[in-house]
Amino acid sequence: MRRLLPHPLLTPILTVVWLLLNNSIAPGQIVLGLILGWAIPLLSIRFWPDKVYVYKPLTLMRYIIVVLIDIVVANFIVARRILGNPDRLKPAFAKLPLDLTSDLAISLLANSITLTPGTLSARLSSDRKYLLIHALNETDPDALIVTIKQRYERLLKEIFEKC
Amino acid sequence: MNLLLISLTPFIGAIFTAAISRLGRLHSAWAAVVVTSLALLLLLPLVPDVFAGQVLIQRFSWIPMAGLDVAFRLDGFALLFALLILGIGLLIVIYARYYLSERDDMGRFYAYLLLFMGSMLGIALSENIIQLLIFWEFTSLSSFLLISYWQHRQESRNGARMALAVTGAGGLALLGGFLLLGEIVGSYDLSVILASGDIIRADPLYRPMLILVLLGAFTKSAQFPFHFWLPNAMAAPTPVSAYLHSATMVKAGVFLLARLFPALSGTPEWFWLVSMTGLTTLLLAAYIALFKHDLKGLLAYSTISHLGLITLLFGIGTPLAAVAGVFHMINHAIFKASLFMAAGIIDHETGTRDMRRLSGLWMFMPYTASLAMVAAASMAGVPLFNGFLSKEMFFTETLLRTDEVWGWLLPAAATMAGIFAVAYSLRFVHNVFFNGMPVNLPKTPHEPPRWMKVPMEVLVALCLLVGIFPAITVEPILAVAAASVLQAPIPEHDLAIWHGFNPAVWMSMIALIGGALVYLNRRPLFRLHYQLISHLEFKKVYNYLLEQLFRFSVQVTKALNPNSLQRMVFVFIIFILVLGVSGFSGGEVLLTGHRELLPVDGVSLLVALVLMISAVGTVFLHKQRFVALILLGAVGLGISLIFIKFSAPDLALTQLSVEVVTIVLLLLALYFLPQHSPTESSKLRQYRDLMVALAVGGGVAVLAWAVLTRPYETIADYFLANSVTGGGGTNVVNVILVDFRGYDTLGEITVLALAGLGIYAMLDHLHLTGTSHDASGRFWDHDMHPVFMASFTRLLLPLALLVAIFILLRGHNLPGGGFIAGLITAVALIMQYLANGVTWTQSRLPANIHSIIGFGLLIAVSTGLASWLFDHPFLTSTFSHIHWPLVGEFELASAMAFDLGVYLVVVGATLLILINLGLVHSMTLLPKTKKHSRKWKH
Amino acid sequence: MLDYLLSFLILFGAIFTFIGSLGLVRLKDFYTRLHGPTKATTLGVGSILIASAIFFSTRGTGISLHEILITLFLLITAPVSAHLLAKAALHLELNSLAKIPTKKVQQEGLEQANQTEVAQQTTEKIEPLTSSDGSQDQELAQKQ
Amino acid sequence: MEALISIVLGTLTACGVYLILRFRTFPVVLGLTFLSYAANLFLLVMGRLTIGKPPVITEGVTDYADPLPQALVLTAIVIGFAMTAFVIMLSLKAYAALGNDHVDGKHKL
Amino acid sequence: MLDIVLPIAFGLVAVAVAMSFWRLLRGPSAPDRILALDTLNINTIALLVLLGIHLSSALFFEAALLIALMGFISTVAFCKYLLRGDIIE
Amino acid sequence: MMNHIVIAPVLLPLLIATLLLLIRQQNLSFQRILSIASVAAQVILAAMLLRAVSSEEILVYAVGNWAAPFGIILVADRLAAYMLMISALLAFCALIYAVRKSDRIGQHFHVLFQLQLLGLNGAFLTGDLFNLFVFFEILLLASYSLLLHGGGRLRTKAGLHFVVINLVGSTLFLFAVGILYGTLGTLNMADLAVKVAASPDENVFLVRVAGFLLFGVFALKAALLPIYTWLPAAYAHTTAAVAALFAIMTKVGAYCILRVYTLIFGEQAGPAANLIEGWLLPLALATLIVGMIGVIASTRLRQQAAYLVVASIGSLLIAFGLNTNAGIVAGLYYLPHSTFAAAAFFLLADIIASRRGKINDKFDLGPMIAHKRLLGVLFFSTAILIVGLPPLSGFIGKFLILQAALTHSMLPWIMSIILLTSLLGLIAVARSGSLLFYRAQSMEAVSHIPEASVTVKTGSVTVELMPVISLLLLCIALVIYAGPVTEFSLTIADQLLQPTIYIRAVLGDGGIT
Ligand code: NA
Ligand code: NA
Repeated sequence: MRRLLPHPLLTPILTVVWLLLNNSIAPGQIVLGLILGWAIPLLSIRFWPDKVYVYKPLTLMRYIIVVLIDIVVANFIVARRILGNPDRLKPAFAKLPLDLTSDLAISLLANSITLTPGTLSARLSSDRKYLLIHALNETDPDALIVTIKQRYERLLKEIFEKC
Repeated sequence: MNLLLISLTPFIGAIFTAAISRLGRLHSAWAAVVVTSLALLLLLPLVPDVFAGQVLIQRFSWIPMAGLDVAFRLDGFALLFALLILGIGLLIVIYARYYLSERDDMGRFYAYLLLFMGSMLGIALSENIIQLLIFWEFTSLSSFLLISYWQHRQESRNGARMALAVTGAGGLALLGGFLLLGEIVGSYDLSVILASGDIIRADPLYRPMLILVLLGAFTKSAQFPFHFWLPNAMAAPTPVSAYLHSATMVKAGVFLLARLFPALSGTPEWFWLVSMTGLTTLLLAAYIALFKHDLKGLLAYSTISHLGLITLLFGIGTPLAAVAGVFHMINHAIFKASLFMAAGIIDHETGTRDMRRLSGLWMFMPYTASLAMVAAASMAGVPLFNGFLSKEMFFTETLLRTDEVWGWLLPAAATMAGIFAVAYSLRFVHNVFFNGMPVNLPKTPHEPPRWMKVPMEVLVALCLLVGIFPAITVEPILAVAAASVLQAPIPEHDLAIWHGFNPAVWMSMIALIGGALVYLNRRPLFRLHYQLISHLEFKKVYNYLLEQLFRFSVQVTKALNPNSLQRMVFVFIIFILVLGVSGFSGGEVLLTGHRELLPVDGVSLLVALVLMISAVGTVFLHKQRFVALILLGAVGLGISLIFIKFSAPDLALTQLSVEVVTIVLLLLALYFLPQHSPTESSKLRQYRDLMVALAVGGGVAVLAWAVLTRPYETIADYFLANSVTGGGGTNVVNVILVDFRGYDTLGEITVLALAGLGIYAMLDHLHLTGTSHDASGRFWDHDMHPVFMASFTRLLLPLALLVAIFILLRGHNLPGGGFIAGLITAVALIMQYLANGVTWTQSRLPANIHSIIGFGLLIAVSTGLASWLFDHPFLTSTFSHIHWPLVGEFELASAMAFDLGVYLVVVGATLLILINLGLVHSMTLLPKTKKHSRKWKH
Repeated sequence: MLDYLLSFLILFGAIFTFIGSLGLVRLKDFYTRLHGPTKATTLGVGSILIASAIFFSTRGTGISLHEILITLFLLITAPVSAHLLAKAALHLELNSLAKIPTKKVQQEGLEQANQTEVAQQTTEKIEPLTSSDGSQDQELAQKQ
Repeated sequence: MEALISIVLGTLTACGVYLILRFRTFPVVLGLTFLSYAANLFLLVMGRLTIGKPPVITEGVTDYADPLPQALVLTAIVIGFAMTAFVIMLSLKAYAALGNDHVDGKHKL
Repeated sequence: MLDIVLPIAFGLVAVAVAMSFWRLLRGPSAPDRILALDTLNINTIALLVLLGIHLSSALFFEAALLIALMGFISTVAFCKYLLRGDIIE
Repeated sequence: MMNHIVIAPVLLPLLIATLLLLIRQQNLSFQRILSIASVAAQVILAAMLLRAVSSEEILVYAVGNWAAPFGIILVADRLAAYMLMISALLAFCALIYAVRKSDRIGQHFHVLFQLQLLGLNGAFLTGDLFNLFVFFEILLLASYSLLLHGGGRLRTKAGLHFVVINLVGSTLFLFAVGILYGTLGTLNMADLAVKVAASPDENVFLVRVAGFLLFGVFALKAALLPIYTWLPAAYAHTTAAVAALFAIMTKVGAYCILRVYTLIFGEQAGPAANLIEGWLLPLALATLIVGMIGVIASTRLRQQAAYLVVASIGSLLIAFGLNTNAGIVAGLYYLPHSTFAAAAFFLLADIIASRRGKINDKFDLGPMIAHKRLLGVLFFSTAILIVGLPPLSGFIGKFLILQAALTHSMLPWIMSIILLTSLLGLIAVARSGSLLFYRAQSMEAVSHIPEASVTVKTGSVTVELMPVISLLLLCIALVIYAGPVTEFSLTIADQLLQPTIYIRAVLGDGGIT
């Protein structure tokens, strides 16, 4: 099975992307999309060393929506900061101890942090236990850490890691 | 009649002789005898015809349009010369067999000698003057080989090269002269030329032609001031000197004067140039000959002097003088050859040629001495010997112009030369054979072997026979020879020993007595000579000039080609500028055309400014290489935007992809290269470069403006009209690429493939060691492959591949195509390299990238070749719309297969380049290959 | 109505694109500047892309959703770029308004690996920045 | 617009020319890249400036940009890329072989 | 409405381009310039999409997509160079 | 019936190169056989083409079945066929030599070699100016790689210079093509010829500028003064087989000059007629002079050979620069001669150098060369050949050039320069020959020179010499068949000087206005 369909999740994603690319849901394109969605993972199987498991797909959806909303909010906050007096900014670094272990989960967390309000994941410690975060305007880094762990990390752990 | 065969015999014989020498060294001597005799035998049957007054001509067509035929001619003069060449040649061949020592390579010697003989024969027998010139130059070459026969001796090598240079130069001048002569006459045939004397003399080209021809003749015949090579050629083995430097080769010059006498003579130019050169040479050489201590040196200068005499005779230009000239050629050949043989015997038997050491040889070799004395007497012009006869004719001819103001000069000079001739002949005889005992000779001399003397005996006998019985011995051949030289009946003349007491006899007597007196008083003369004149050596001048030539050449070459790229580029750019500017001349220059212009919008202005400022910024910051690269990225982006703005989406896509790969490659290179450029150019230099750059940039701007502002007609409408119907695609650019001009594209992917393969080949075995820290000394970050990057780029790979396929498939109808798709694929893989490194990525790619390129090319070519099956030209495309249930209608075009080939080559080539660069560094991870460590100090 | 929606989206996007770049000009250190573009431009360009999708989908030639791909793509890549830039900046020890916590990390006596990393960095920092001196470079290279 | 493009072309060329006259391989490579940009752009605009009319045959549209220069430039870009890649690698090879990155292998400083 | 908004949008994005470019020139650090170039890329995408709407042409989509892809890769490559020197080790 | 033979010289090397690429893992001897067979087949193809064009007028092949001026047209006229033959023969000899050793010292030699031929053949056959650019790039990139084949310090440096200057040249080519297209709206050379002749006054200067810029490109390829300086180092430092093959490279530039400035900017080009008259001849004369001065100044045999190539380009372009029937004939005779002679000289230099230990081809006192006699004879013959002494083809070529110049107004200059440089060449070559062969010492005598005391090659020389002898035989054939060769050259010249024949063949009667 794995040899024939190495990434069951990737095939539909690629098919959808194909249809998006072509701006078409013609039957021909769907067939072609499915073929490509099947063939490309097969061809690039060697570039995927480990399999990705999604334990809770619904939580993933929730997570995505949360992040998207945060992005919009973040933009307004950042915009205000930029338009405001730059001298009043109080940027800070904060260290986030990680509970996540999988590469993908950590990467997604880092991504989300960067995409959302005034924060930026700057460095991952080489043992992958700490994430250094830069905040645009943060007086209380500890509170920030707590928020992130609550809002994102918990969800990601549920989605990607068997508890 | 086969003159070709006669001429070729020695050449074929030379090869035969060289080959046979493997069987034994003496075999080649006999072979040479056989060859020479064979040529003589072939010639003899023709003699009666010639004596009957016929001119035999044999002609083969060669290069008709250039007027070059292989054409041979046998008339009296040619016959005389041929007989001399072969006759004396035969004697020399025999003589040399005994002269050469055990160590000498006889095969080589005889091969060269026969080569020379053939060349000389060719000169004598040529009807076509260009053919004559070919043989002429060949005599120079074969004489080079003969003079340098003893290669280990420096004087041989130098003498040979000098002879080659001087006679070669003459040959080249002669080529020029003959070309002009041919141009004047309209033919290179001697027969025509000899009949066109009046036309030639009247032509405006006569003067340059004459000078060039005479240069040829004078250099070959060692006339002043080109005489100096001949004494230096004496480094050759003596048989060679006897043959080349007395009897034959040096005669080629005077032969030419005689041959062209009817065509060229009879003008003041001829008279003054030829006679004055001859006179100077005659006198000067006779004088120098007296003071030479080297036996062969004396003979060499004597030869020069006698050649001057012959030249003078032809310069005087009367028919009788010409007859005398021909006669003296014969006589000189005979006595001088025998004298050289004598010198050779002496050298051979005593081991030296220095007359200060040679004395009293009469006691050791009386027989040889007697022979030599006869020949010397002939040289001195003593009555009863052949030399006397022609010399007396000469004296007679010098007296023709005594009624003119300077008319007495000629006989006086002739007599003076005669005095010196007698003196040096006396010296030769007295100094060598008498005058006390020899000094410190390397060998004890004795008579030479029998057959070494025979050739000399024959020649000396001829001296006497001709001298005493001229009418029956030499008159017949002289008559036909002179007649063909003059191209007219020969004038009344009488070859007798005694003509009564005429002025010539008095001149001879003065010469004989004067010569004896000079010789007797030689000591003060020698002293005077060595104090005043001896340092005036032409050889030194020649060597000095040669040295200056080499020095000058080295300087010029160094100055012109200093191995500097900037110089090269600078010169090229200036050249282009000059060319470009000169294009503006010669016609109306209308810089601004009549086309309606487009307005500038703000965004375009902004993009243009960004682009230009980035470009200028790159130049300003080029020493900070990394920053320059970032700015280059902005330039690339700007270019892409311009492409988009001006309706070229395909180009924008290509540019964007190419830009990234280029930047990746530059970054890779920058890692190994220094991070900064040092300041090396002076302010002045920078200013100069700036000016040049502005000039070129301005030129480009002006040209662009001129073109952009004028309307034009183009073939483009055809492509727009036929793209869909003929090429089956709506993206005209792509249809042009894969169909209308698919052949270009085939070439283009070949270029890309070549780049991949070339880089692969170039980087083979190249090892570069990277740095452990950056330019400011900071160690590199430890995190080789940041996790986020790795995980996301992995996700991006299938997406990018999908996009690539999308671009590939739609290319025919919408912007895209094989190139862009290939580059996107390559970039997607580069992303993997960036995120995961070479080793990781490499192990996941197909092992043989070369085959990907190969397959790509194969697919592209096969697509093109498939059209042959339908009897269409290469790359003829076809397409059709296929209806497939469920999927619907879609198009299949052969061009798409072609595009697939393109795609594969692009992917393959790009990867091959990267992989190699990756390997260059990864090699260094292995400790054993860590040979070339990076040099730090710059 | 559609016209208003489009106009709003376009204007909104343009303003955010503008603000993102404004951050580049106004903010005082690299780390704060990094916040502007990565966020503002994603939303800015995102809005414009959505506007484009709506614009082309409502022109009767079929739906046009491929703009979503670009948005998606930017959402994936922008944080990676930002992360790498921040990492590079930290590596180069660019001046920061906020305290760079390397020393703090040291004081807290964190895990061994991290400590050595930091230690390494400080030793490097001590080395004077005289890379032109060849001998010293060679020494460094050997040490490495 | 024509004048603007002409100035852009002139600037790119001038930058390229200045850089190829430098002493080190790296700026020379940059200069060649600039020249290549200039040549490509020049070739493109020889089909005259046309805004918003890509040569993709569309129903109802009759006016297109000249497609031929575009095809030529595409070829030229790819060839230029191949050449640039080659010269970059060659500069590395020269650096390894000559011991420094001076274009003439000189050891100046 | 769109006719009024589009020029304003073009203007705003153009100023954004100018500001990003200013940072690109100004630096002062290499990451600043890389960031500026990255922003310039994203501004360009906005510009292209606006142009697409302005000209009612879908032909700019691929270019925008490619700028996103290529811009990302060049940013990554530049950063990797600063971090590691050898970008594909 | 299609005459696919016109495109065969392009497709064959490309297919063979592809095949070689695909069988890369196979053993070398198989690759060699394939490569040699390909070149042999190219000789045959060239012969067939030569035969075809001597009877028929001009063969035209429309690639992709698109008519001129829209598609790309291959044109096999007499000149093209002649050039194909010369390059195929040369390539055969060079390849045979390479097969001995130098194809092993680097990667992909045979692929690159075939692609080099592809580039050459394509350039000779194309009738499209932009396609000429493409094939220029192919042959250049192949030549870059071949030049660098094997590596080494000086070779790499020379290669860098060669590559950079040629890249500048390629850019220039694009600019020139651009101006022509922008002004005339076409790329087909026949069509360009028609349009140049008909261009309105106000456009003439643009056409002229483009024509001059193209001349700059071709002058660079041909190594004409003032941009010959890339050649000496490049040719002197590459492997012998490659240098031998490169003897044809400069001729590509000469070919293009001949083609473009007779067809597009020739007598019938109206306001741009005889565009480079007044440029070519003086530059060629100057090239001959500096080339020969370089020959004198050379300190190594291979360097001397390289400068002889420069000088020969001077002579060749003097002939073409005369811009007459006779001049072109002379040039066309001189062209194969100088190509073969230079190749033979390079190969021989390599053979001699390999027998002189570390002294190599330096003009220094060296050890006695093994097979001195045979090598000496060959050196002597090659030297005569290349310096232009009778009776070999060099002399005939020079003679024809001088003869053609007789009616030219610059005759005094031409004649004195050709004759004087011949003398310089003679002096220089005599000096080197004397030094290499005559001054050579026995091993004992040079034992004190450390460089000479290294073991030198003494093994059999016959196989190695086969290509050299073949090249010399080709030159001798040029002497013997000088009549037919010049006759054929005359028909080439006739064809070139009447561009309407070419134009009609490509564009049909419609092309003639
Ligand atoms: Na004596
Ligand atoms: Na077709």
